[in-house]
Amino acid sequence: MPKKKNKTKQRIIPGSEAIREGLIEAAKKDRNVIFQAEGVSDPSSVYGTTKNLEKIFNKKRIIEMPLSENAMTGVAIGASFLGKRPIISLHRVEFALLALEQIINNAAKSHYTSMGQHSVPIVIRLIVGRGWGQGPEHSQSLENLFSMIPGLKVITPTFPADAKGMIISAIEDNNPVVVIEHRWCHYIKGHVPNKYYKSQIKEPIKIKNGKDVTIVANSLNVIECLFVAKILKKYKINIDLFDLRVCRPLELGKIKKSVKKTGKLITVDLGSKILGIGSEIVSEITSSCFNYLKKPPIRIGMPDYPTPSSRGYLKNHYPDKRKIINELSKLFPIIKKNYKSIMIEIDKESKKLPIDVPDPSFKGPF
Amino acid sequence: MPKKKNKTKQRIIPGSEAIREGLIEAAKKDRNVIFQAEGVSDPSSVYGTTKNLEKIFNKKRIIEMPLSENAMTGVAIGASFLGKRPIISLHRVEFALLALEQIINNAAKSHYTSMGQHSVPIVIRLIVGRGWGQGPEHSQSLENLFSMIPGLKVITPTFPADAKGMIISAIEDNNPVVVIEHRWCHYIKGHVPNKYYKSQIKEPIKIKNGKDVTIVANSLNVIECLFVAKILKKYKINIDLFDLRVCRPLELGKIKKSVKKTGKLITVDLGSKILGIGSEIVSEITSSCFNYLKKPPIRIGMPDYPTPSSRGYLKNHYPDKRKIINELSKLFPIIKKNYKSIMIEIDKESKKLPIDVPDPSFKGPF
Amino acid sequence: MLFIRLVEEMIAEKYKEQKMRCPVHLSIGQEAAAVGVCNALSKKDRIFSTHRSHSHYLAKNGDLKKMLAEIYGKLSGCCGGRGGSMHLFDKSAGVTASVPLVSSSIALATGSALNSKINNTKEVTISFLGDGSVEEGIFHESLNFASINKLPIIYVCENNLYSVYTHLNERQPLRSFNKLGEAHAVKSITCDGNNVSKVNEITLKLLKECKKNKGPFLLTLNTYRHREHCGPNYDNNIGYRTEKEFKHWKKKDPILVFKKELIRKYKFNEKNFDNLSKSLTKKISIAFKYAEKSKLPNPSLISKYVYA
Amino acid sequence: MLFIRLVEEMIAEKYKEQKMRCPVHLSIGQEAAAVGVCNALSKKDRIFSTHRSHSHYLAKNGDLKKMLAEIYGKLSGCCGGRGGSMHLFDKSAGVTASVPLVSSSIALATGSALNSKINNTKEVTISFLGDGSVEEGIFHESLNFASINKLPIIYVCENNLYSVYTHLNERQPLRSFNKLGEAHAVKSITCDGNNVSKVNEITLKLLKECKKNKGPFLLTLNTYRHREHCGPNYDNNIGYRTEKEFKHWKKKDPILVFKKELIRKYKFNEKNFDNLSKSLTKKISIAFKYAEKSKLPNPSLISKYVYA
Ligand SMILES: Cc1ncc(C[n+]2csc(CCOP(=O)(O)OP(=O)(O)O)c2C)c(N)n1
Ligand SMILES: Cc1ncc(C[n+]2csc(CCOP(=O)(O)OP(=O)(O)O)c2C)c(N)n1
Ligand SMILES: [Mg+2]
Ligand SMILES: [Mg+2]
Repeated sequence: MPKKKNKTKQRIIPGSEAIREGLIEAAKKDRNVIFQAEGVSDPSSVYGTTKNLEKIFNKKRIIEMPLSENAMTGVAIGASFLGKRPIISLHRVEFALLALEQIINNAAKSHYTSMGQHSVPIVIRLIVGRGWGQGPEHSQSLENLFSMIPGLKVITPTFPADAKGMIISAIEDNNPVVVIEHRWCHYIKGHVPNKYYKSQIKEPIKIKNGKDVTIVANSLNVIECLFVAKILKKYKINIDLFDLRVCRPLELGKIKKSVKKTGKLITVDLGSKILGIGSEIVSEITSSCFNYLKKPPIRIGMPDYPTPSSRGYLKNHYPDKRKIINELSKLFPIIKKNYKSIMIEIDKESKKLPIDVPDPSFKGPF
Repeated sequence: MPKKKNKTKQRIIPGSEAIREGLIEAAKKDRNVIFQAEGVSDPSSVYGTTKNLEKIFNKKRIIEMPLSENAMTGVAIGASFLGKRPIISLHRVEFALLALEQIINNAAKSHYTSMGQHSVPIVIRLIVGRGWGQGPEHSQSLENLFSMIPGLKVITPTFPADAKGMIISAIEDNNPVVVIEHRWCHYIKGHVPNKYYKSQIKEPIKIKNGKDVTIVANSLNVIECLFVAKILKKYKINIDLFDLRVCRPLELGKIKKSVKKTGKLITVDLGSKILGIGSEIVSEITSSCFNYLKKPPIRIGMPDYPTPSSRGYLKNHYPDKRKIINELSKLFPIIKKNYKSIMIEIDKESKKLPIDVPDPSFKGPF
Repeated sequence: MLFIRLVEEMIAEKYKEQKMRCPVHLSIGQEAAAVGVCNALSKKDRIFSTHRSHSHYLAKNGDLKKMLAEIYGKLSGCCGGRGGSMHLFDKSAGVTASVPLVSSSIALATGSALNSKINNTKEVTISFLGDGSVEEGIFHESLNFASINKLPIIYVCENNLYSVYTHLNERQPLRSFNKLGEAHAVKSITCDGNNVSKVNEITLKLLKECKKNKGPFLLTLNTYRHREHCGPNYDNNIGYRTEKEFKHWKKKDPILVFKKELIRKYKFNEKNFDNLSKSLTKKISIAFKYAEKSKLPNPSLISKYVYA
Repeated sequence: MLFIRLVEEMIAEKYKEQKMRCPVHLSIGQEAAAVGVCNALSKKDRIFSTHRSHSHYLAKNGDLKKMLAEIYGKLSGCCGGRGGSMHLFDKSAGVTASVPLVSSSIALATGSALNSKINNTKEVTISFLGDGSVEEGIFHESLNFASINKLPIIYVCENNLYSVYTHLNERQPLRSFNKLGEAHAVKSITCDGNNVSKVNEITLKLLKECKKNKGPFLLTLNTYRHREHCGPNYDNNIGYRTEKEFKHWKKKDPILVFKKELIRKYKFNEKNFDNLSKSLTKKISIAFKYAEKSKLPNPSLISKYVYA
């Protein structure tokens, strides 16, 4: 992420536009970039992220995908063998379940099996559908599933500027990159530089400096953690907070350093706690920082059941401020002592929006 | 597993026959059991495990599957909504990658989403193709992928008698059960009772009692661990050895108890170390047994790259006796001291068979 | 048919209250398909549906209260609020399952027909699908399997020309949908999907054939959705389809067509129609009230029923 | 063609030495398909193959030494021993990829043709597949996409009547394979796959059409495999096919058919044939020696090339 240079010129745009800019910049720079999506140029254009591409680029590069996720992923891989850089955008993570044979066998392994003679520079954008009653089959994130597979890269952008840079890096990368985009992050607004730039897709970024506890979160959960950090600062608890960003390859150097300092670790997973990225982080950190750990590491993540449609069920469902505070209270007596007032503050914040919408502007229907 | 009663009458049969017996017994007991496979009654009949079923049962119950893994899984789920108990057998784990949308959405979630009004009593047998140059796309086990999904059960039988009982339990179970069968375990011989019986599919089984270190392994790795246990006994190291058997739901009560006794834990995964079942076990144990752990838990598993075809590459590839000893040597100085002689003993054992065959009788071609 | 129309129009009207908080895919304009087919069925016959499931569910006599409660996210809904509008089912009415992923229920329906075949029972399964569904490989895999095994199933494809905002011509080449069935030796028929009597007549014929072990069939019904892909509104303004096309199909509104037929054949008149509408609306309002008044599920229930 | 036959016969012979330690799927009996098609291609045209890839690879002038070394698991193999017999490829010869999962390479091939379409270059892609492959949904998904986009690709289906030990009739209904293409408005032709000249002639015609933007095509070639599904032996004894059927096809052995044609048309005689065999065998033996002498990969190389 480039440093902000000129405060007066800051353009504030939402994540979805930042991603669209990244796609456009990368496609302008490299004519091998092509786009595939269901409804790629339709009035909705994948939540606006592929809007009007056909006005900027040769139509041949904008490919309307029939409802054939499996074949279309194979098509992208085949085209990438010959130098194309296809970007597939799917409206829901779950649609990629139809394409896993292509992703796990052909995309992830061709470079390996061919001794580097093939490479598969494709980007697969998968959007997490949380909210508005999407229900059990339209709201999974499954980043842990993709992160199991050597040969893939898996990234989970959070902030707009970083998202744009990460998308550009993903497109430039010669490996298959799975991008798990949370659609609620599409609404996050921030300054986004108006040019071609890359953000590394190698490792986490520290976004708060603290000495008391290490927290590793990604995507939407980072926002929850930032809020928690703000509250806890008042109680002199300083969080060393990391935006994980890259789930595979999992580069934990910075986290290890942090845990050696804080002695305490909490992971906050977008997807399931069981066999989640947090399980891998905790295992790895336990192994390399065992003697520095003052307390057992704590994992927060999606519980061990699907996400129902009705908002009635969801009160304690997602990893959120409240859950993070609850876990932290096991580590810091001062939180226990001030639990009530902290919770009141959190309640105030939480009530600003219903649990099933990302933004006040959101009115459904999907 | 029922106790052995009558030593003189012990029938010694290989795992593949034990599984076939389990299938037959269950199908005899419940006429809703039906069989689906590619080549279900062909001369090879899924490595002999579905051999001659059509001679025992009404032909309508033996369903030849076209090469349509995705639809056929859906067909099984649909039939199970109406009371059938379909058993799908796939020759390789990887073929199920085509069916994951059906497995993850319809099989795993229908009971949940319907408030228990639907249930999906299907069994999906997936065979790990290790050996004889199968290569990167025919030898994965992927038990961690399936174990991520709430609503599924995932089992990995090791020994013949247990395998038969587990298969029967899986068929009687009202949930979708994925059975990861290692084809090398098909060659393991043992006494198998000649009747209908069930082995629980709820938790691990302790197969060696020891006080020095807890080791949790499954499937073929249990055999490797047994050998290690035998050697180390000579050095007065006694392993508390568990056959994990059930990867989901992961019931760790016994393991926790064991770690509280030994203070040391090693997991040996059939599939990848990264995001493997071992990661979940280690995270969970660290969290609940932190103060009992004398050393950081150790994970052994498949490394972070695919399995190439040529045996030339494979010398240090699989989790095996040697790797287990190496890790144990970090915990026990006496192993370091006697490292050479232990390795000689292991070398002797390892040289009995080439690395790419499960049994002396195996001559290829697949 | 009018009943379904009125239910969905009330959903559309009340959707803006933001109390139905899940996606809704209305079938307004396509009701003749659901009704023509389901009216031919007996209670024992089973149907499987998609994301656009309201009309199928209701035509097969699924419980209206449970449907609305489900859309309202209430515990009294058919899934206890867990599935929302894309998961409607009512086992006792033979609405076995609706599934949100496109084409995913086609294989389930095929499994239901396999069950009948094995049991040697005479009920028939209907697999409802859209013109987009035939692009998914599982559609072909299912037809091939049904064909070899002569399963008692009718695949009913409602061709409404669009998948979301994309016209058929951008997704599939020009050819009759019948060719899709014929690829698998599945007898295939295409007909006007807005004429409920015709649809009914053909379905009755195919059902008979199925019962004589002459299934499976592919029945394509040409039709059109009046409202947006998902949600309560009209969307002719957003540019993916023309006002002209819309008007063309609006004239062929299945309710209109059927009304005319009733008037012509049975001395039915506007007044009968109004009376019918009123009495149906009354019944429907009661169901809405039921749904609105029902309780949201308690968060503590969320962990139930993961395993059987 | 004879060259391919001799290579595979030598593989069969030497397989029992247990030095080729990976599955091998021989094309003995099916060579006319590979040769008839690939002889019509130029170097720039690309082919994609399956588990049964030897004949395609060789017919497109893939490097024999690298192929054998791969089967022997040697570092000098086309995949450095990583893929084995089901992953053969030789980029410089236009053998882009072979893939072990049934039908998985059909979509890759379609992507290759998309590439040509976007670049507006004139090369054509061939997607080799078996009669079993058409049962996988991805086959249909690929044809539909190729059809809408008029891609320069020929799907070549070698119908050898079996998938492993299961006859076509147990897996698919009776209908012409052409119907499979026609479902997607893909022009489709079926012909004798054991007559290399005919296959070649038709392929040339289709190539021309593809270059005029009139692709894609589905070309079904009826043929038969002489040996077992996987491995070096004959398997008529195990009971899934009859000796009679085998003999029927043995008479139509493509090598025999072509030899007769050569004799009839070009004064070719047995002696020419023997001389040719001998010189080819010599060349082949050298390649085998190369493969046998090549080194196994060093275990330390295993972690290379995971990421580009
Ligand atoms: C596998 C999958 N891909 C994409 C989607 C997104 N989606 C939901 S409905 C729909 C349109 C399907 O079109 P069609 O089958 O014609 O049904 P219609 O909406 O016209 O009734 C799409 C693409 C999905 N639900 N599942
Ligand atoms: C997806 C998948 N399912 C099953 C298999 C196992 N398999 C390997 S080859 C083969 C037969 C394929 O038949 P066909 O396409 O006719 O090719 P042939 O072997 O006759 O050349 C099968 C079923 C596989 N490799 N991939
Ligand atoms: Mg449609
Ligand atoms: Mg075949």
